Amino acid sequence: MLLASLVLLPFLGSVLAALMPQDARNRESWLAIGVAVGGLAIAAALFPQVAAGEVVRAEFAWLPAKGLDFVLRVDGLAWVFTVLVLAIGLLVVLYARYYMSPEDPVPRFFAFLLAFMGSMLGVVLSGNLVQLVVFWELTSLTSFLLIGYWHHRADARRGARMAFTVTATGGLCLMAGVLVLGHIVGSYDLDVVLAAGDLIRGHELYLPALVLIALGALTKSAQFPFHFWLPHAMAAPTPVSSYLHSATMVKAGVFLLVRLWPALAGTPEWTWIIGGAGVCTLLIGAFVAIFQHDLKGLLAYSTISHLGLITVLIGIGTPLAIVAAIFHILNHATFKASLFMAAGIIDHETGTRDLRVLRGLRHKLPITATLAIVASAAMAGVPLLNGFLSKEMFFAETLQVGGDLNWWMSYAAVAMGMFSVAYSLRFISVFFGAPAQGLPRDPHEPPRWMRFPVELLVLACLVVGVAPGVSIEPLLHLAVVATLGEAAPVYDLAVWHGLNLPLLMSVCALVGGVALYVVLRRHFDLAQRERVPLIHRLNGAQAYETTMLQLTRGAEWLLRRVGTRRLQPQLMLMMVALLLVPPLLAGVPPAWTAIPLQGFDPLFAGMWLIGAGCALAGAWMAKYHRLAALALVGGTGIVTAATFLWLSAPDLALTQLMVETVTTVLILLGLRWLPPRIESITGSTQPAWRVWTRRGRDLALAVGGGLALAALTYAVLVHPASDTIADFFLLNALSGGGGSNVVNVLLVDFRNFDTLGEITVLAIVALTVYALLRRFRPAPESAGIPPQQRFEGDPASRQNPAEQADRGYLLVPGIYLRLLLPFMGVIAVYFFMRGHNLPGGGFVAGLIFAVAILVQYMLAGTVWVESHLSLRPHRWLGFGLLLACVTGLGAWWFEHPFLTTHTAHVHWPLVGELHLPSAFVFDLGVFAVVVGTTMLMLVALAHQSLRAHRHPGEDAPADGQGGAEGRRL
Amino acid sequence: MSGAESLPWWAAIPVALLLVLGGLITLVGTIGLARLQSFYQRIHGPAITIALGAGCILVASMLYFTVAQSRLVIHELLISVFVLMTAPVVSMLIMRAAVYRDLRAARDMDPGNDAGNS
Amino acid sequence: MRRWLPSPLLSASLLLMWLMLNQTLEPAHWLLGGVLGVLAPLLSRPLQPHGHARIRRPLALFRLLWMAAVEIVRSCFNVTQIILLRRSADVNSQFIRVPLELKSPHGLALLSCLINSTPGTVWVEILPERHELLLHVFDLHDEAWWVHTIKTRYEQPIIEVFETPEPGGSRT
Amino acid sequence: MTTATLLSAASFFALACVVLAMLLCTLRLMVGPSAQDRVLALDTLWMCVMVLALLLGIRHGSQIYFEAALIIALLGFVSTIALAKFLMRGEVIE
Amino acid sequence: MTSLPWLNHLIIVPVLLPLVVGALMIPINQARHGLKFALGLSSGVLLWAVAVALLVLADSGHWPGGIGVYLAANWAAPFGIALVADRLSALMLVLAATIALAVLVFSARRWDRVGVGFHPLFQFLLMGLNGAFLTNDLFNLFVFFEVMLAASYGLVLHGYNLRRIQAGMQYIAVNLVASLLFLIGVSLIYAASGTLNIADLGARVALLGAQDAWLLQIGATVLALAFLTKGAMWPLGFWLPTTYASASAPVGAMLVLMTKVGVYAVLRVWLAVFGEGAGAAEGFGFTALTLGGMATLLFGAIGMLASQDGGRMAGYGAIVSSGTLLAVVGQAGGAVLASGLYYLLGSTLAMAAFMLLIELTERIRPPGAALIAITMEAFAIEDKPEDPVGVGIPGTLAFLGLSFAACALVIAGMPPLSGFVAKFSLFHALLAAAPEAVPATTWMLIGLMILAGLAAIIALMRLGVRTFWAAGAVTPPRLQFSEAAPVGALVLLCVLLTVQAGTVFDYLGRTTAGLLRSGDYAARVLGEPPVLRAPGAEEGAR
Amino acid sequence: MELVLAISVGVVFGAGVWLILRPRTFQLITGLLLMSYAVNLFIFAMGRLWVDKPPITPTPAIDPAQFADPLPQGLVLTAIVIGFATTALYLVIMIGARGLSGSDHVDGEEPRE
Ligand code: NA
Ligand code: NA
Repeated sequence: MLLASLVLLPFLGSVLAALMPQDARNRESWLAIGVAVGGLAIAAALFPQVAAGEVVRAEFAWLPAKGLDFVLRVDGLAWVFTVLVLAIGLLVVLYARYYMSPEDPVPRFFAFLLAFMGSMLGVVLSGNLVQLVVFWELTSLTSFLLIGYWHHRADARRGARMAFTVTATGGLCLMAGVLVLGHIVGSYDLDVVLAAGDLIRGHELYLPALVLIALGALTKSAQFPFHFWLPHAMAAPTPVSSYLHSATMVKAGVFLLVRLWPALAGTPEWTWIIGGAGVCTLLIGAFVAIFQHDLKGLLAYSTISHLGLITVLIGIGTPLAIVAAIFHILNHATFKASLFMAAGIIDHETGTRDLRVLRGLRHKLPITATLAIVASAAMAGVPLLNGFLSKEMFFAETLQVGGDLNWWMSYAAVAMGMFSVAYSLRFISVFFGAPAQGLPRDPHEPPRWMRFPVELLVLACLVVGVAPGVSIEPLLHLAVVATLGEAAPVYDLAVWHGLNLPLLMSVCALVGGVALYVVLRRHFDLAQRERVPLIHRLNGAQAYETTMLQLTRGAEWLLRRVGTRRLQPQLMLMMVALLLVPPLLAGVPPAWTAIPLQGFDPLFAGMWLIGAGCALAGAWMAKYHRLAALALVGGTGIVTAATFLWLSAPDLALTQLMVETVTTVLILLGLRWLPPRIESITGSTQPAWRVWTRRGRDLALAVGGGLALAALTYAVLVHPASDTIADFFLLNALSGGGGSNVVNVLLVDFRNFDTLGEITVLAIVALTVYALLRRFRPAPESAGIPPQQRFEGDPASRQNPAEQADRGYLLVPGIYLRLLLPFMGVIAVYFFMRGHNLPGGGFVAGLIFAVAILVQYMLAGTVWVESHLSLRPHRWLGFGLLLACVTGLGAWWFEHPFLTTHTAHVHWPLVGELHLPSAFVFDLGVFAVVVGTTMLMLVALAHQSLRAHRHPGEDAPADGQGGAEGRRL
Repeated sequence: MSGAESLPWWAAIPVALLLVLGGLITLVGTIGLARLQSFYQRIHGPAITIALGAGCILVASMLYFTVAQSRLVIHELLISVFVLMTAPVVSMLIMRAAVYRDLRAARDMDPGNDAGNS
Repeated sequence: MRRWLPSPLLSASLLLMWLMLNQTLEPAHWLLGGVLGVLAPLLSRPLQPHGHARIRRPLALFRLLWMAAVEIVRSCFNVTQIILLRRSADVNSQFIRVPLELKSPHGLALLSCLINSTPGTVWVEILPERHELLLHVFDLHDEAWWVHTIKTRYEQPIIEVFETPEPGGSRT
Repeated sequence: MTTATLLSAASFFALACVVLAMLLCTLRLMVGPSAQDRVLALDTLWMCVMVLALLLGIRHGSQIYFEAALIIALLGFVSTIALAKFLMRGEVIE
Repeated sequence: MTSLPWLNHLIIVPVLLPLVVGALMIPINQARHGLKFALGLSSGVLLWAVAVALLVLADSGHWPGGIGVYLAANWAAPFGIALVADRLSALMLVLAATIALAVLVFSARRWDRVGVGFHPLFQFLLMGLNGAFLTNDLFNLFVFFEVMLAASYGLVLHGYNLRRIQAGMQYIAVNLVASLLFLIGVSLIYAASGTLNIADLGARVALLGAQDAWLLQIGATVLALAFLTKGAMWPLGFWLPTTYASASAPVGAMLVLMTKVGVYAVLRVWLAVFGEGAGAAEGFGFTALTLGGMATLLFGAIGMLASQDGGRMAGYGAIVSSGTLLAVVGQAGGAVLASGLYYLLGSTLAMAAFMLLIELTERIRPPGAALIAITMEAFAIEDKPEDPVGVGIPGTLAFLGLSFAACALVIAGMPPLSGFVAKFSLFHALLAAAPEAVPATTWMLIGLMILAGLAAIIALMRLGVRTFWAAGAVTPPRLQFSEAAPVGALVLLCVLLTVQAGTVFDYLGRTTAGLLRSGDYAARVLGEPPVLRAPGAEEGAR
Repeated sequence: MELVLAISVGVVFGAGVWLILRPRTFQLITGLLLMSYAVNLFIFAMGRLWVDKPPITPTPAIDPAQFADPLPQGLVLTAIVIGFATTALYLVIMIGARGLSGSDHVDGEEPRE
């Protein structure tokens, strides 16, 4: 529980901080300090156990099935890092209290900072590798938010994105690596993994795992070639730089390598990958640092270099090297954090961080100058400071690399030492010389408590540097034993080991570094150089930006190749898929050759000569001769209906005929709003060969699709049916469903649930069409009155529709059409009533009824009909659906499932016995929905004419009717 | 192709004759539709089909079912009535559409001259 | 009576149709057909501005229909002959105008049915200015004969059927 | 020869005539040349299918086919007058 | 059995309730938004309660095998249409109801009045979704697909402008063709097997002759093409990003759910038909599904990288999640499937929240642009809406940013939210499925998923930085509580899903175990007896 | 008969496929109509072909083998209705898009080439 609260505390603090008001700078700091102190207290409480060599674990079940429990685990190494995180965190918080401007919205800052602290503790304390990855990515995320804290600045946004992209990508690699590791070991538990080193190193997946984990660690620790994000992260407020980007987060990578040392290290691959990256980083970082003009930039590159140093040590991988690595992690955290804070003070006080401007600050900032110089000396590896000790251990280790004859590692180390002396000198040069003029702000010593963290850290550098054995030795020992276990070496943290090769190397580095600095300054214009000599082309940031840009561009390019926004290619692909995928998966039919040729009916064939001819001709005409195409397609429709009739499906024939009629009227109503396409104005600029290629391809697809469907149809038709559920329907329609027309019984009884859905579709489409037409804006070419109606030669052009029907050319047809109305109505009733036993039913009846009304619309026009008849299709729709539902629900009353049919047997005098199945009422609902739908759609379409129409002779009342249409519908 | 029940000869022969006649008349009507030169001639073809071709078949049907089912089957009359009620409307409207389309086309070709309808 | 049964003839036709459709004479269907025969005209009345036809001389009507039927068969034979045997260009197809006195819409409707059902003639429209019927004739020999025939053999009987004044009532 | 064969032959002949008639209609439907030609052809096609339905009824001695013919007789003209009105007036419902 | 236990009626309520409520709304005057909203919300709340009840019933052992069967119209399966509420369908119902509730609340402010008919269409959409989740009959599935699609056509076009209608044309055309494929597939399956019932099909498949088996496989493949068009598998899903980008926010959120229906249908049909006990056909098409899923995943990742605006990015995100799920279904392992379902839950919730969020974040713009946008929306409104600009609530930007980040994390599969848990458990299960030698496709799949996550990170970060951080563009948007609350609730659900991962996985484990025992499933569905109609009445058992 | 119907289904379907690959909305809607015919016939054919055997069973005691398969007929009926509805919908969208965009291209805008 104690452990859990250690991790939870910062997150809790983060939430609290986020909820505080904008100007609560003091309260925020106190909260953060409280969290850090609290954490330290918990750490202190844990110390006895840890010091005793115990591994304290706390487990919480989360996802046991996946080997994913929430495990916290603290051993020496974790404890030391915990203290590091919390202690530096405490100082940074204190520093930030003074660094942040009163106008800054600090709640966000402290919330993010505390969240980072929690995440970092999570990384350090995770006892489960997956959980470690979680916290790992959380540190990336919080780092992103903190770098982007001043997000109105472009460099902050850019730096944040860059850092996050690189580290999160690394995190993904780490996750993959952890997965592989877990796969090898069979567990993600850290203790299990650490104990399985030999198994891992011997496994065939060792190299992938190593590479993936290394990618994670190296990106996080800003190792070459992923180092470039760190300098750009300096756009963050300085407390963030000092905390995340020097002391803690960037150490997560090397921490991980140290942590996994027992499991992964000890192979040539390890040395080459880790060590190689480290060497490059250490040299490049140190070299580039010399040529920076930004104080923080210089520190950032030096951080990179020092991280490279640590990485090299880990790569070397000997127990002593690991000791040196851990030691240097601690040392670097101390002096670099203080240096960043000093740089922050300079920035804060002078308003600039530009090395080309800053001079002579020791006059105005004497104390800060002293502190910074001492810290720089530690960074340069000057004796009696902590940096010297770990660096000398490093020199000693490099000598071991490659045996006695191989010195390259040592040369590299000395070169790095020289560079670090040079950039340290460059850093402290701001304090010397004549005081700078024209600084943005007049510098003063910072507030007492802002300097306090620096003082404390520099003191630590001194104490460790002078008396390592007393100060750091116990801590280091704790960590080393926890990491190396039995392999822990004997080592001696003393300032003086006598005259030896490492000492010589240190001296060389110091002297060479000073000389290098002087030479560069005197002869190479170090103070004003625009770019880094030799390797300025090696610009990771540029590469990153280019990569990101290319990634987007490439993705766009690729997307155009493998995707489309146009409809035709999509439909084409669907057809291609239809043609290719089924045979690819299912193969060729097993009985292909055995398919017999069946009987041939010349009359039926003649009929389909018509149907197919109409279809082909319709396809040919559809572009320019829409009406002809419509008529031709209608021809196919009639033949289809006739086919249904011929082949024992009278219900289908009736339905098809009615639908055919309604569809024709519907499309004609729509065609009125689609201006004609004139053959002569095809402005296609495409070359002919492309047009023909496309047509050829489409033709091939059409032929292929047709052939495929024909073949399938034939294959089924000549193949005897297997045992189907159809027999049940035939046998039970009359006895169970109470009707002899099995198709209708299917629709209103056996599968009435389908029918319910189907009428819902109708209602939905009607509503949608209505909604669409409410906002319909016709094409300008078709918005006016059609030319036919403007033709003065036609007497009807001077009459409104009602007059045409009353005394115009429609007088005579009108007599018939009006007389037919009651007949059509009765026929609709007839088809409705007989449906259950003979072809017919609610659907056909509904269509007949709707068409009967429609004919009246065609005859006398919308205005006249609606002034004489109020139809309210919405009510028909709603009523029909509800009726169908209520009928179905009636079954609940009889404790039966929804839509179970019941038949009431009523005996009426004179009439006789009446069977009233509930399916009948259900069918009535179908009828109502069909009428409502058809009327709503067609009438809504017809109403569009009223918008444009103002007939010359049309009078005011008619207009009033036109305005009222919306209400009535 | 079974189903046609056995009818006595006295009924079968007229039914067969009516069927053949109806089929032929239907065919003649559409031959007119296909063969004649102008639309105004072609429109006269289907009138035969509708009036007499269908009529023969309807009579044949009535006769056939009345004899075959030994009861009066005359609901085919309804079809005749409906056809007679709707056919005039159809030909009137198609004819009038053709006339005014042609008039309009003539006006568009030769403005100033009001072509008469004869 | 008039209110609930605006057109007994129509109602009777509907009942007849119902019985024919169901091919039955069961009492239940008489009842149902009767109800429908009453309801359908009532419900469709708002859309019937011309009201329903009153046939004043049923006998004259039957005579007319019989004559028309004979004429249809005769014309059918003629037209068939022309279609099968004559070259299209030789056929003298013409529009003709027939001045009409018949005003009753129902009468005009009947006339149109007879003319259109007769192969060889198609009704185009009634030209509003002079109340002339525009007619298309498939094979025209003599325009005056046509005008005369239509006026005497068709128009006069129809006027007789529909426009004979009835004492005490006026046409709707 | 029985009456059944006679009727079968007669109905086959009539069906053949009707199918041929339909073919001729289709020819006109495809060729045009004017829109009214197509409308006329389509209407005639409907009528032919009506006759076809009646003939099938006779051929199979079944009344099942009657309703299809009835529907065509009563409502087959609707799409034709819609087309005709469209040609004449530029819209179906004014 | 002479009467149906009343609890069983609950199974059909998710279909029936929205139908009745939608039907009731049709005749109501368009101006009465309040009434319609109240009706819709009541329906939503009730639906949610019913869905949860079904989940509890399915999981509590109330029904044998955790499978509740409802015989619509009281005809025994496979003759009648059987609805099946098992753990999976109950889970999907809960998911649908949850998102629907959020969307409904979200749209209360103004979306329901930019056109007519929003509320009834929304109810019908729910009916279609729920029906598709519940039905066990292939043709009934078609009908419910059509109900769902028809409603979605209306909703996609809701309050249409040029962009929306262009997208709508594409969406509708593609889906109409897909529906034709659906019909071809279903009818072929019927021709081959003589049944439409999915469970019955599974029971029959092993007994089919060679020719019938071939026809069945062809039919199933064509059917799958239809499902996968709706589920947006590459190269059938190009309609999706365009549609997402142009649909209004609430509709977009519902579309997220609809893509999942395609995947769900594949899962249901394939496991029942080609799962264990399918004889020679066992495992048919699974590999193709994996490969297709991987191609889809890759395509979605590329699309995310290439997209600049939120709607389109969300669309490609949905494609990524579809691809992942399809690949997972293709793996057909129990543990893999459970992880896949977990992924489905998280990604659906997050994507829905993201769709809503995008609309809100689009208000973070220079005032001019926002004003123009609002005016343009208002211009198209005929019913004179109330002023869409409300009173800002404090911290709106923080709220939006936080929600955005949370959605982005889930979508990209980054720690610590459910997306990561899902991905990790998927990887774990995939690797664990092959303890000896992991096949190359598995490695490829894992690699692709990681890459897709990376692409998502990059794309979403770019979008987020532009939206929330771009200099000078940030004006605190005005936000209604009714708009913020649904987004917040969905995000919180993602968090809850993470925290309660153990519980959820337990449930999913039981779910997949049931799914993989297709024999038990068939026995349960086909064995459900109808209620006796009347004493002595003839009953239709085969 | 079987062969004729199979070929017919193929021809109509092929004509529909050709049309849905065309660029104009009217072509697309015509293609969808034709494809629906073909698919409806296809579904219908899945119950095999029967002449003069409509699934109307006047008495309960029957031989199911003497009747056409009613199930595909029921399915076709539903498919016809749904097809009708969706055609209507696409039609309205088609004219709506034409009005808004000034183009009858299926993408709602003329291709930029
Ligand atoms: Na060496
Ligand atoms: Na139906």
